[in-house]
Amino acid sequence: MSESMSQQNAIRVNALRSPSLLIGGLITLVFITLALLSFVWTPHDALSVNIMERLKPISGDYWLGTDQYGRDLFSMIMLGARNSIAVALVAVGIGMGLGVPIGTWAAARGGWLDEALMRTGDFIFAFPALISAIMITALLGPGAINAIIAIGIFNIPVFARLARGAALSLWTRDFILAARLSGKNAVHITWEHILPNIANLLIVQGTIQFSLGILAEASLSYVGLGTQPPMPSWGKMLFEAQTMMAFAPQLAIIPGLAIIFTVLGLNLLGDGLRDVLDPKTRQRQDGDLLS
Amino acid sequence: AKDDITIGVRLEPPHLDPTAGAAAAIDEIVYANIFEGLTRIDQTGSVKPALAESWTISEDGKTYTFTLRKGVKFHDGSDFDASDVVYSLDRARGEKSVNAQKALFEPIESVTAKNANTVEVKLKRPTGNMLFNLGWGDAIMVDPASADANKTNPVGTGPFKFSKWTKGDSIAISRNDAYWGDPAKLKNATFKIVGDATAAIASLMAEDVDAFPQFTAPEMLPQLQSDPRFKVVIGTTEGETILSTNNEAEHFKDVRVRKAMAHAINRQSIIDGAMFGQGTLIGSHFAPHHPAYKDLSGVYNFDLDKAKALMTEAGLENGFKARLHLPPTDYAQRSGLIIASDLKKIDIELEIISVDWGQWLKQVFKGKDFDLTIVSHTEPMDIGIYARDDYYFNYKDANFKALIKELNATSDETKRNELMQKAQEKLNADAVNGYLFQLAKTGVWNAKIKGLWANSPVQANDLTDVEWMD
Amino acid sequence: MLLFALRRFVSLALTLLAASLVIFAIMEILPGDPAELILGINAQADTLQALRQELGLHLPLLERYWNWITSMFAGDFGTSYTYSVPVLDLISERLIVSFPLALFALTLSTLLALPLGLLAAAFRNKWPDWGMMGLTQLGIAVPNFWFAMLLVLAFAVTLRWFPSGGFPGWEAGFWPGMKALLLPAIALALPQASILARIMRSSMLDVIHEDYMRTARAKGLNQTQTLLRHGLRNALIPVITILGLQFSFLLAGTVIIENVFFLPGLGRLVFQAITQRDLITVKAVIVLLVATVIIVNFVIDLTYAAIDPRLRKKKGA
Amino acid sequence: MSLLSIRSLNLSIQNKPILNNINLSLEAGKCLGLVGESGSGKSMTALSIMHLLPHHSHLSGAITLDGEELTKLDEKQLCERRGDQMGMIFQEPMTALNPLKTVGNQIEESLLLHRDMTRKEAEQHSHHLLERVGLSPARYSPNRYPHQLSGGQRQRVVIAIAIAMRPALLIADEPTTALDVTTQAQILELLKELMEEEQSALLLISHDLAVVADMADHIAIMKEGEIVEQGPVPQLFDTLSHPYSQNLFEASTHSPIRTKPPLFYDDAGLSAENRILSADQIVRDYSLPRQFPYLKKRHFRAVNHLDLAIHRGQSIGLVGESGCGKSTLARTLLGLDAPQKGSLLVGDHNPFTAQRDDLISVRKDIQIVFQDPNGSFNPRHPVGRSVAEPLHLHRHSVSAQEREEKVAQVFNQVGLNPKHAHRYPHEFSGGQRQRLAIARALITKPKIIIADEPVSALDVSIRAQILDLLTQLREELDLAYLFISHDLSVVREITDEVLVMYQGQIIERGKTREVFDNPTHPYTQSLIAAAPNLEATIQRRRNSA
Ligand SMILES: Nc1ncnc2c1ncn2[C@@H]1O[C@H](COP(=O)(O)OP(=O)(O)OP(=O)(O)O)[C@@H](O)[C@H]1O
Ligand SMILES: Nc1ncnc2c1ncn2[C@@H]1O[C@H](COP(=O)(O)OP(=O)(O)OP(=O)(O)O)[C@@H](O)[C@H]1O
Ligand SMILES: [Mg+2]
Ligand SMILES: [Mg+2]
Ligand code: NI
Repeated sequence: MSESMSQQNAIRVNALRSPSLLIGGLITLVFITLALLSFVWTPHDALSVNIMERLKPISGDYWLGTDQYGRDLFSMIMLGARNSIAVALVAVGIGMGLGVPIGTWAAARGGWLDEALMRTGDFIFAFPALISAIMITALLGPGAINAIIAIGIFNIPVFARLARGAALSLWTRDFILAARLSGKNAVHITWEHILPNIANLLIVQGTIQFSLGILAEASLSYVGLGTQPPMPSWGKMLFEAQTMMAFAPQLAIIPGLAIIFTVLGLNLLGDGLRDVLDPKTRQRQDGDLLS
Repeated sequence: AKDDITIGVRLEPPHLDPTAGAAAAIDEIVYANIFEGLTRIDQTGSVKPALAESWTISEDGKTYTFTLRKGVKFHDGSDFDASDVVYSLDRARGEKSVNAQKALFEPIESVTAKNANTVEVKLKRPTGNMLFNLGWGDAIMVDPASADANKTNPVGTGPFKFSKWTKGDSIAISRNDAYWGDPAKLKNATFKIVGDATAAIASLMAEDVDAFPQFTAPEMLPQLQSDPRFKVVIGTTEGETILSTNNEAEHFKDVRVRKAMAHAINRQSIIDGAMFGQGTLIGSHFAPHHPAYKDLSGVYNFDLDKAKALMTEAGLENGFKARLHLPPTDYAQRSGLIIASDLKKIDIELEIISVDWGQWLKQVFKGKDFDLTIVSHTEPMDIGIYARDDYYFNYKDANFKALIKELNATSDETKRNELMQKAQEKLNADAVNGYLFQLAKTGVWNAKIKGLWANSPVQANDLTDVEWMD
Repeated sequence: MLLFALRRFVSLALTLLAASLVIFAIMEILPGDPAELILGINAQADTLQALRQELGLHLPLLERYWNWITSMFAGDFGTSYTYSVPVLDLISERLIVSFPLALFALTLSTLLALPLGLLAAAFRNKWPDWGMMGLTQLGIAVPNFWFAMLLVLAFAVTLRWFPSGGFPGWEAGFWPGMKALLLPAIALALPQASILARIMRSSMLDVIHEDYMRTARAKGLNQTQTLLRHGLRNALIPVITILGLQFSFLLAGTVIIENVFFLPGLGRLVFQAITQRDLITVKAVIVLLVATVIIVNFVIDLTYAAIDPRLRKKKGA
Repeated sequence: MSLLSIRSLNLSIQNKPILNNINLSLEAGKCLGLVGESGSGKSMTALSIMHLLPHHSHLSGAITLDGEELTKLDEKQLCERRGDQMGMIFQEPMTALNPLKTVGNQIEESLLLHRDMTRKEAEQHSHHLLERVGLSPARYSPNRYPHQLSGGQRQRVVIAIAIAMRPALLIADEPTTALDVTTQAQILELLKELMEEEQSALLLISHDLAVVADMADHIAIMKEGEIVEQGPVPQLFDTLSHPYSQNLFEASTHSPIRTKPPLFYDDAGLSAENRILSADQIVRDYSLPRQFPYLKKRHFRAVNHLDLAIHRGQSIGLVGESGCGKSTLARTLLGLDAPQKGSLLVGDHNPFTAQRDDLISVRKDIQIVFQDPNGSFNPRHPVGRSVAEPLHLHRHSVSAQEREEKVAQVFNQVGLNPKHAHRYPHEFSGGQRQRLAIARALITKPKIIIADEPVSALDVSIRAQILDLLTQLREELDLAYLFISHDLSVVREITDEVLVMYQGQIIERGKTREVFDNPTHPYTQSLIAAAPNLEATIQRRRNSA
């Protein structure tokens, strides 16, 4: 028991040493907390319009001031966090949930199936993502659900490729051969041997896709195809604020910073996870030839 | 002085032939600049002679005789005469016509050329609006030889000639030195397409664009007003911005519900919040600057108690859910947000559905599959739409139809005004739609520019009298 | 080689055909009737019917697809519903904005990213590295439309160094054109450059640990010589892959950036065309974009071969 | 005065001591052999001389080359010395060359760097160098890229680079470990020639005592960063005093003791019912990655029309150079990779067409010990779980408790503590991991074990232990072995019968002794001749001394 404990301890110590993991994790945690908190509490009702109170500066009552409709900006940021995070999370979920099985299946089966699945992935990649998202939302109508679908579809080949590549190299490893010799079938092997060994990669890629998802949702909302009013979304807030840059720059700067911080946090988290989970990069630190 | 100008417009026209499309963007560029009609509508909305020097109307109001201006030439050098008028009007009302306002020409029975400068137009019935209608962009005069190419190379009789269209960016026109009237003061004009409000602000501030006759970011107006470089001109438009209501939808059938909504919506706060104070309260489907206008804006004051009482009366004290379809315009999106918040206070929960114009037309306008929507009806003098059975409001009131029928048969001005006021009252009383505000024409341009229209009775940017002052 | 080109061409055509089918299908189920959009809300039924005939919208589905595909092969992309001009003209007018923009952004990001990545790798764990890593993290996190807004505010509105948007056309001269494209290109290039710089750095770090780098040092080359003569080319291989992938993102990015800067480019064309239901234009543009991505990836394949002899065909080995 | 002298050299990397008080000296024209097991600090000693140490290393002591103190020079001066006065041949010929530059180019580079030469002259000179190392430019164009050369040829290019400036000191770090024995012999011959002609001093690093014994005038034995013993050859071998060096010496020539008599293919006792495995004319092709997508697929034939039968109790060796198809054959025999042609029977069933139940019974009888002990365990599973994995075949009849017991039993059999079953693979040493692999193979009590290079990744002392273990298990359990190796001395010690494989085919088969003493096929002859043999070499050196 003590040995596996020591391995966990090593990871824990490493985690503490990795500033990007700490900072990234902290930022992500803050935004997730804000998003979750918004379900039960926001300082004001983020949806209620109150023209008398519009464009109020930062104050004790309105922590970040109010927007042009008199809505509390801080409450909107909280609600926006919920929407942004939900869209990105579900989109990544779709990508992982479908992409990973497809990728591992392709790797296990090989042959024409592999080829066909991967060509389909390439094919989807050939469509510039945002344009296809615009098409999809034009097709299904704008809205958070459709934004999720649009973003999610593009996550599928990303994860499928990653899972397939990693799984393929694992399939030639001797321990997989040993498992095959033990009479285990492909599903069994994938579950027992492949998935645990590619989990790191997937988690790291997951954080990257997550941050890309937040940006994509912002872009879609920015062109009016994402989250629908009256629900606020960071991208939408940015869009509405930009004509007021000259006299109310905070309306554009605050959601902009929220996006930047969240994406930054997630990227840092991903970087940190990579360092902590991947023993190779840990070693890399000492083996420089140059400098 | 400077003799060229860059004018910002919001939408790029799909093409440049006003007789083959509804898009206001076409008229905004070519009308009165490149193309002219028999009559024209001036800044104040009154009818003035244009290619027709003068006209007479028969007693029964069914025969119009136009005397044409002499020596008028199209930009390609061909002469303008009565045969062009016959061609233009026949083309607009003919079987193969793709004119978006074909209905305007429906009363016409025949068009005949009496001689080279005289045209006689016979009507099926007296139509009081005829002269005004002939001033629309859809009724401009074209030459048979060049008519088919007008979409890409418009040839008209106006003070400006078409010179270049950089698709997606700009359309350039230049002075027609052979113009029959006073020549234009500007040598060149460029209409630059700046769709995005932010981009409009930026281009104005950076002085890349000299004028935005219709500036769509009202929030910036105070800022611009205080900037000595610019002149901000608030005028009127023909755009009644209304909360269109499906009068056959469940709940909205009930006039009490519609009235309750009228009381629950704080329209001043919409003007303040969505339009930053720009706009005029209205109480019916009629433009305030029109002589026949009757101010009914105070009838439904903002009164939540009354609204709730009306809801209770209708048996809906617990409220209900409904959909609000919003087309992709700033005014609709912004007003929608406030209305949704307002109606929530009388427990009407609105689900906001943003649609693009294509979906709006298909689902709302044609399919009539909607509860509420917000749109600005910019056609001038269009109260008659409420008499149309197939119109998307689903307002099928026999009394109102009779009123409009009578109006159409009347050409006497005072009688007409009276009827029109009655029509306004009727719509107001039935609270057919939520009448929010008359869209303001918020023009912003360089303080040195003179001669741009302050109001827009028709969609046009007439540059004939525009000049730079030093 | 001929066989190779032929096969590649066939597969290219097949992919495009599949893409065209998907695009056509999506366009068909898009709600909205182009004829109505053209004629507006007061149009009458017979007028609409006349226009539909004119546009060929009354034909059965398959026939329409067939007509579309065959005429496209003949170089005829149809006539735009809304602009009433040949789609090909429309596209080529836009292409001379979008293509230089994408190229400009790509060049900019490459020129920026490669030296930065190299520098960061060479100074690993020193301040240039930290600085670059921080900046690129930011670069990736900043939404490009927001960055574009800031650029306009700073350089067009306040400083007035560059136009706030729009495109004067190349006939106005090369420099005015470039000036109009600079800010959009920067906004587009920023996230790309950030990603690229990071890839360059990590790829360079991988390469630094290769044995042949030590061999080079053992010959007596100093660090800089080793990096440039032996490291750079090897490090470029993964960078090029990313470059190919980025192209597709760049094209997508232009949609938004062209909107912010009201540039008359392809991205805005397709965006406008979708909302105006100018389906024939939408179809053509998307086919074109997809084709570009596929062709770019093909070019990337060839570039690999140029850089990496291991991928070239063996000659008498 | 000696050419190179190292005095009390200490090295630490990130405060971890790596080298401790190293003292060495080397005369011009002589060869110093540096031996010691993996990780003992041989390469670090060499890199200290070149001053190409990893980041964060701290070096102290004195290194003089030709009277010049290297530790006092700055980087620029060092760059001038490197390649010019001291050249180095690196451990891995496969990766030591830049894949994107032609070999000619890479040789010219150092000429252009140190001499005032035109490109033309450098090119001529590089042609001359290639000629020297046996790669005549007429036959092997200098415009080739490294991937177009074989491992041995690449190593020659690396040598050409190292000797381009006729350095006074040539350091060769394991110049032959990655090469097969015949190529190894050629490279060593080449180095000898160069020393003679140029009067360069050679620092030869290897963990193979036999190689060094053949080449060196002087040997230093390293262990854990220290030199434990050094002296001239052949005298050193008679006076080995340090226990570690004695151990090293013995392990290199270790032979396990067998009690059971050998069992040969022509024994009457071998009948058809004893046959466990038979292959008939099997062919295995690998499809190579396409050079371009959409280009025709290419194939590589790794096993070419091969026949084979194994009976109960036999111990068969399979030898052949690296890459001749041994592992591929093993995988095919196990029924993991389907052969493209030919038929295969395990027991009475063809593993690729058999019913599920039959297949399970077949699998119980045949197990494998993989070539690479690192890769054969899932790093995320405790080793106990991995070792128990073949019991999946018995999952309906073995309870969880029985499983535990069986695991404990095999752990004991291979000499490991059953308490360590919950540890993870990385917590074991290479030798222990190899034992775990054997434990896994034993757990189903198979009739035959295919052992694929079970000792090639291990250093000599651990290798000896594993060989003993395998022999002992065979005695106890009456197992049949197919023992795969390219190391002839190992095969010679523990098998009864041997198959020689060459380019996917078996070219010679016979009783081990007979084949080794009397190879008939020319390839077998060259193989056996080239194989280094420590005792024979020492004998030869003694005679010539
Ligand atoms: N870059 C490095 N950073 C830290 N320690 C290192 C580094 N490289 C090698 N070492 C350590 O230095 C010690 C000596 O390594 P060295 O490479 O000299 O061994 P070697 O005798 O050459 O072994 P082999 O026969 O495997 O090549 C080993 O313990 C190794 O772990
Ligand atoms: N997956 C593969 N794809 C293509 N070629 C392969 C593959 N695996 C092995 N080969 C090739 O097949 C040949 C035989 O390989 P194999 O692993 O059987 O050799 P081996 O005799 O076991 O060598 P070693 O002694 O190095 O283990 C080699 O030339 C190798 O390059
Ligand atoms: Mg070594
Ligand atoms: Mg092998
Ligand atoms: Ni360092």
